[in-house]
Amino acid sequence: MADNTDKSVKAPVLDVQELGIDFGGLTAVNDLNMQVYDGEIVGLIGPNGAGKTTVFNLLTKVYKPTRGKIYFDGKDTAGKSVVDINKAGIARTFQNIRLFGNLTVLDNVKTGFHNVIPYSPITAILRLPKYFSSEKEINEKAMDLLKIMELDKYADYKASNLPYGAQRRLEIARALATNPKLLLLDEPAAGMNPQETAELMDMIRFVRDHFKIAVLLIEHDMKLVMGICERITVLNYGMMLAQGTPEEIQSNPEVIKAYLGD
Amino acid sequence: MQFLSYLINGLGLGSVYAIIALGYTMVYGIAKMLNFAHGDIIMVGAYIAFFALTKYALPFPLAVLTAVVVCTVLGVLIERLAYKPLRQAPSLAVLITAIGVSYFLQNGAQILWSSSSKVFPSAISTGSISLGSASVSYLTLITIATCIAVMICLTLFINRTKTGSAMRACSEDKGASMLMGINVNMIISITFAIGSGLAAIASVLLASTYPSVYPTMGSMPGIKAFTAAVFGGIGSIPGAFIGGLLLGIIEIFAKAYISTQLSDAIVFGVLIVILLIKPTGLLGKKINVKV
Amino acid sequence: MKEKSSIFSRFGDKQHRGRLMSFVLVIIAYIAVEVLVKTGNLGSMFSSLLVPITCYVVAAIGLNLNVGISGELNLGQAGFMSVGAFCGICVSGILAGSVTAGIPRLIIAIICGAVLAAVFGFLIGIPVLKLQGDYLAIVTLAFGQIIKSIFMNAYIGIDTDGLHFSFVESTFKLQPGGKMLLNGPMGATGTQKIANFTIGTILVIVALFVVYNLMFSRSGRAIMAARDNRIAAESVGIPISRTKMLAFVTSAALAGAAGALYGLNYSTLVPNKFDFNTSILILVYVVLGGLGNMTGTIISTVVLILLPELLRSLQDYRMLIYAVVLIVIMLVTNNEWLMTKWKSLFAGKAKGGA
Amino acid sequence: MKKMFKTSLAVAMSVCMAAALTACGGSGSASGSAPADGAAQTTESADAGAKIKIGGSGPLTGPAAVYGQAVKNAAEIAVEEVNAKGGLQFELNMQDDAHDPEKAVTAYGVLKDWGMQASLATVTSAPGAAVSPSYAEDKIFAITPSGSSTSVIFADPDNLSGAFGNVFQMCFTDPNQGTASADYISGHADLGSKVAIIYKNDDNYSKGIHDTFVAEAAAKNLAVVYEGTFDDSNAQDFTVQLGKAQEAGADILFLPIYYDPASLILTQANGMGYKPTFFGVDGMDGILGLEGFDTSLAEGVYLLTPFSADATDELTVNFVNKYKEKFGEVPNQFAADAYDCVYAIAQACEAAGVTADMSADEICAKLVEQFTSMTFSGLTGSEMTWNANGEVTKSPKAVVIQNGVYVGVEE
Repeated sequence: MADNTDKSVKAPVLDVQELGIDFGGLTAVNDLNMQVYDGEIVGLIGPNGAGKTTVFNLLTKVYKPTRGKIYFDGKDTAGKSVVDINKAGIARTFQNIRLFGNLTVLDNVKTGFHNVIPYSPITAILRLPKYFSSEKEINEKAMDLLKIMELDKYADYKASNLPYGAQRRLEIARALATNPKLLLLDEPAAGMNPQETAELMDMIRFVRDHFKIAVLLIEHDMKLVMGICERITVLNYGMMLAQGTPEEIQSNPEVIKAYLGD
Repeated sequence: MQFLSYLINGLGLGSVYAIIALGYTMVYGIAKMLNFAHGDIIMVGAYIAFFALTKYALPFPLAVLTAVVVCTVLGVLIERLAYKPLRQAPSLAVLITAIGVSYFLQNGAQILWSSSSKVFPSAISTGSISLGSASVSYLTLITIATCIAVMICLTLFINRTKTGSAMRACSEDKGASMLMGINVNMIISITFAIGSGLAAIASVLLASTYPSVYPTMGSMPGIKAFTAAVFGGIGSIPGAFIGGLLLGIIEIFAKAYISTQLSDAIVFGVLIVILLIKPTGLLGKKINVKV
Repeated sequence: MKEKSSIFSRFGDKQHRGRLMSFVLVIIAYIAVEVLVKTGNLGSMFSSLLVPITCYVVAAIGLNLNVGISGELNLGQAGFMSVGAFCGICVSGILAGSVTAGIPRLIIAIICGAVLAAVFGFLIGIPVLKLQGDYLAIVTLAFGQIIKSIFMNAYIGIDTDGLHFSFVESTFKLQPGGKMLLNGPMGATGTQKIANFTIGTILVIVALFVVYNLMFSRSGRAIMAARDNRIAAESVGIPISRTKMLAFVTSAALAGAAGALYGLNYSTLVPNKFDFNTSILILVYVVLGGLGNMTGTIISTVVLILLPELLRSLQDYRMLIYAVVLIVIMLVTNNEWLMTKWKSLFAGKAKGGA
Repeated sequence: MKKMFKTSLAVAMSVCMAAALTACGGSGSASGSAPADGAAQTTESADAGAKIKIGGSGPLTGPAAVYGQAVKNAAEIAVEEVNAKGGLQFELNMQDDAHDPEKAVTAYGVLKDWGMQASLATVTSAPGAAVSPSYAEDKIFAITPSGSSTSVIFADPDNLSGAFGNVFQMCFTDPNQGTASADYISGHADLGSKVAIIYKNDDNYSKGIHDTFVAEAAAKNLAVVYEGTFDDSNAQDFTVQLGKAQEAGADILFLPIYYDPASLILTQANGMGYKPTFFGVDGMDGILGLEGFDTSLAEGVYLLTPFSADATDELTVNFVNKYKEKFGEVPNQFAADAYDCVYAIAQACEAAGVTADMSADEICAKLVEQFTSMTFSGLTGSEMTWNANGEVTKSPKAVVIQNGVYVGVEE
């Protein structure tokens, strides 16, 4: 692993050790080891059904792992809930877009600030001064995020009315609002045209630099993966097939075999 | 031993609930709607059977047949007129419509047949047999037997016939069934027809056991049967059967051994406990959401 | 895409306009009614409906928070009303000696009713909110029935020795001059009628205030997020059960307040009043008014309460007609073809006007 | 979705408007002002000046409709008869209250808007308790045919004090029935010695009689061995209650309930082979008239009732025949009480010289004076009198059902 040498001084943000999960008798993910360091963009690729989304679900505690450990920020995440893990600093998007369809675009992003800028329901009902100051802050920050994702012109529209590409970007904006250290993107470019994909790549890089976060992404669009990922992990049948820089992966015969089949 | 007679009476009451619950659960399984008017179809069935037996002096089997035919037609008619136009509407809209239909049937019956109750003739034998010191009426035994027979027929129909498998397909995935060439509207109509036919059979049993026929007679058994269906896992046919029987037994036992005042609270309390242990009822399918 | 975006509704603006509209509506309605009353133009029938209408409106607004905003079907709202009602009646009965003025006593009773209903809501919410969909609905129905059973078996009396309480059987004997506040299935009788329309209207405004302030806040967004997409809501750190609980408890509290007002508007109240049918009735108001639409809820509640009264001339047929109207409204409003026609009619007019 | 409901409102509104318009249109009032809607029967408004307006409310729809309909039907017959005699003229307006206190208060409003001058109050007790204070406050005379609870005539029913004064009862108050029944049973040892009671515990009427029966039974050393209840949500299966009563060795079963559930109890007891002496109260009357009921099951049932449809006196025969002819059913207790109410009002009006142009207030004062001093004979008793609280004094007759008819039991 090429990068390990220069990163070894720093502890990884995410450290996955021998992770595995079985559904009934079926092993979906097995013996997965993976690290993500601060400020890195890491790709997670593999053929359909390789278990990529399952890994995301394990990382965000939607599923409880059968084996292995996940350390985030140096702490074991065992026993944490989905909500805890988000509070700890992992945010995600979904392969099948999961927006709050009946809320406005702006409100979708605002939900992300739930634990970042909290105030009590009593404050809200009585409209105490804290409500106004908090809401002002939430509003400003949410608008900033919308601007970054180029969604500000849609702010007042119902989320479900957005075009597809905009919905994917909105999911990213919402995830960013939770102030994460690690952002998990599940096929962010799915359904986008080449031009939109190119814009998305710039956005992901900008987000990484601007918010100083790590990004782990699942993507089938190899142009995007090879274009922005510093390191790539390849999964096949729930097992890690290869790990390395884009160049290494592209020339790895195992990977080529897995993608093209025998 | 009173215990035995309570048990058998509980099974008898439970059998009536079970047959009604079968109608609820079938409709829910396929049309995904809570048909609150189901109890009122039972009421209509009881009136039809009553008039067939008294006014037209039909023999008992023929009276039952008349009730079944009328209820089946009524069920399909309601489905076509009130529910079918709402196939794409939110489920709550359908629920409210069903409530409207329920009001309609109750008030229609009051206008047509007056609000005073009528006593259902005891066409089924009124005798009883004694088991030790307990005595059990033939009627109770017939009710239980009918319920088991209906349950077996229904299970065979669902599992062995082409229409039955189409029904199962519809309950799994309506969209896919349509693509497979199944006439979903037809299947839903058939479901309503069977459910309403069952309601007619239930109505005769209900009215024979508790021979009082009046416009709102269906609403309370309807709610109880709905509870029974949820008990067993709504959408599941064996679930409705078991749920119905259990509900009947619990109700009778609660009355017999705890308090007649609190029997309702106990029945619903047990329901809550069961749902907390098994959130989709006794035999309900677990809902899996793919992330 | 750019050109198309103009047809998107400015959804956010619309929500805020809706909020303003409902307050304006309530205040205009109040002024109109007061004018009619003062000029003697409002008949006894309509006068007698004023307070119950405000009660049902408040309960329906509460239920809409639960069903529309939080997305959980609740078939037991009447149960919370009854908690509030009997609590309010008892509180008013106990305070009858010490707080003689009607209005303060009414307000205390309403607050107590709301608080006790909220406590019930919390206790019931713990098991209920573990479930989902129709199973959740049936458990709320079950709790509604259980609450009814509890009140049907509760005996509370007050006399010179203080409060007496018993369950299932009335085991105590009151001193002469004592009063049964709650007499099992016979409920409360001889209640002092201290409710009035002004307090009712204020309660409606308070209910709107609470629900809207909650809706347009962090908590409200969380509640709606949990409704629209449970998984995504959790992924942004929203604790689902606590969020749903907030809506459930607030809804129960509003129903409790409404119940207290209702209970103190009649000289008698029986536990049977708050049965499954009443829960369904309130649900009908909510669904017809529009899920999440408070203005709609207010209008539909008023319309559906007045409708059977206006149909009185039809005698025995009135409930039949009511049922038909209910079905027809549901069919018409859910018919896309008719609705497009309807809308185009209005769109055309709007264009002509501009 | 949101938009859909917006429009749904518009539709709802327009429907309601239309309904309101038809209601107004029917009454022919051009103003269309609110109060006009309430007045349902304005067809006779042309000569309304000559008629005394008698209001009343009862459950005309819903589960309790049978009682309200009976009262309405019988009252109509009585009003027709009174009017046919010439002289005093009545106009009747029965409103639906669906056995709900809330609706009863609204119905009261409708009647008040209509200009009611005297009233049959309400058919059932709980709604009665809700409107009686209004009758007292507005000084409108009311006599309820069947609202038997003490809460209908007393503002403070717990202490039987604070009588409204202008609300009267044609039926017994519940305590009277309970006491009378217990007295009768304890005085007739041949009926049985161990009493079981099955009562409807969500019903004022049934619960009220039960409570006083139990109290009186204790005073008379009458052994109550079992008490079972039922309510609206389980009013069909009585096997448990009957089984328990049988187990407790009860040889007399007291049923302070209406005849509908009673018919089920008789049927189920028969099915179980349990044959105690059944003892009912006035609500049991009507059981023989139930369409399709096997009257042999009611053989030997005792009941305390002031009215029996099978009586052979001219008044009863005339009334029963007319009722059957007009409505196709045998009249029950409620009908008889309602019929008597109208006649009692007529008698009092004639005696006091009440005319249709008097205000409700005036009529009330006159009628109260009459009712507390007059005696009245009707279907449900002869020589009835009322005290200042509004309670009636009449003697319930104990009857036993033999060969499908009531037979009076002497002594």
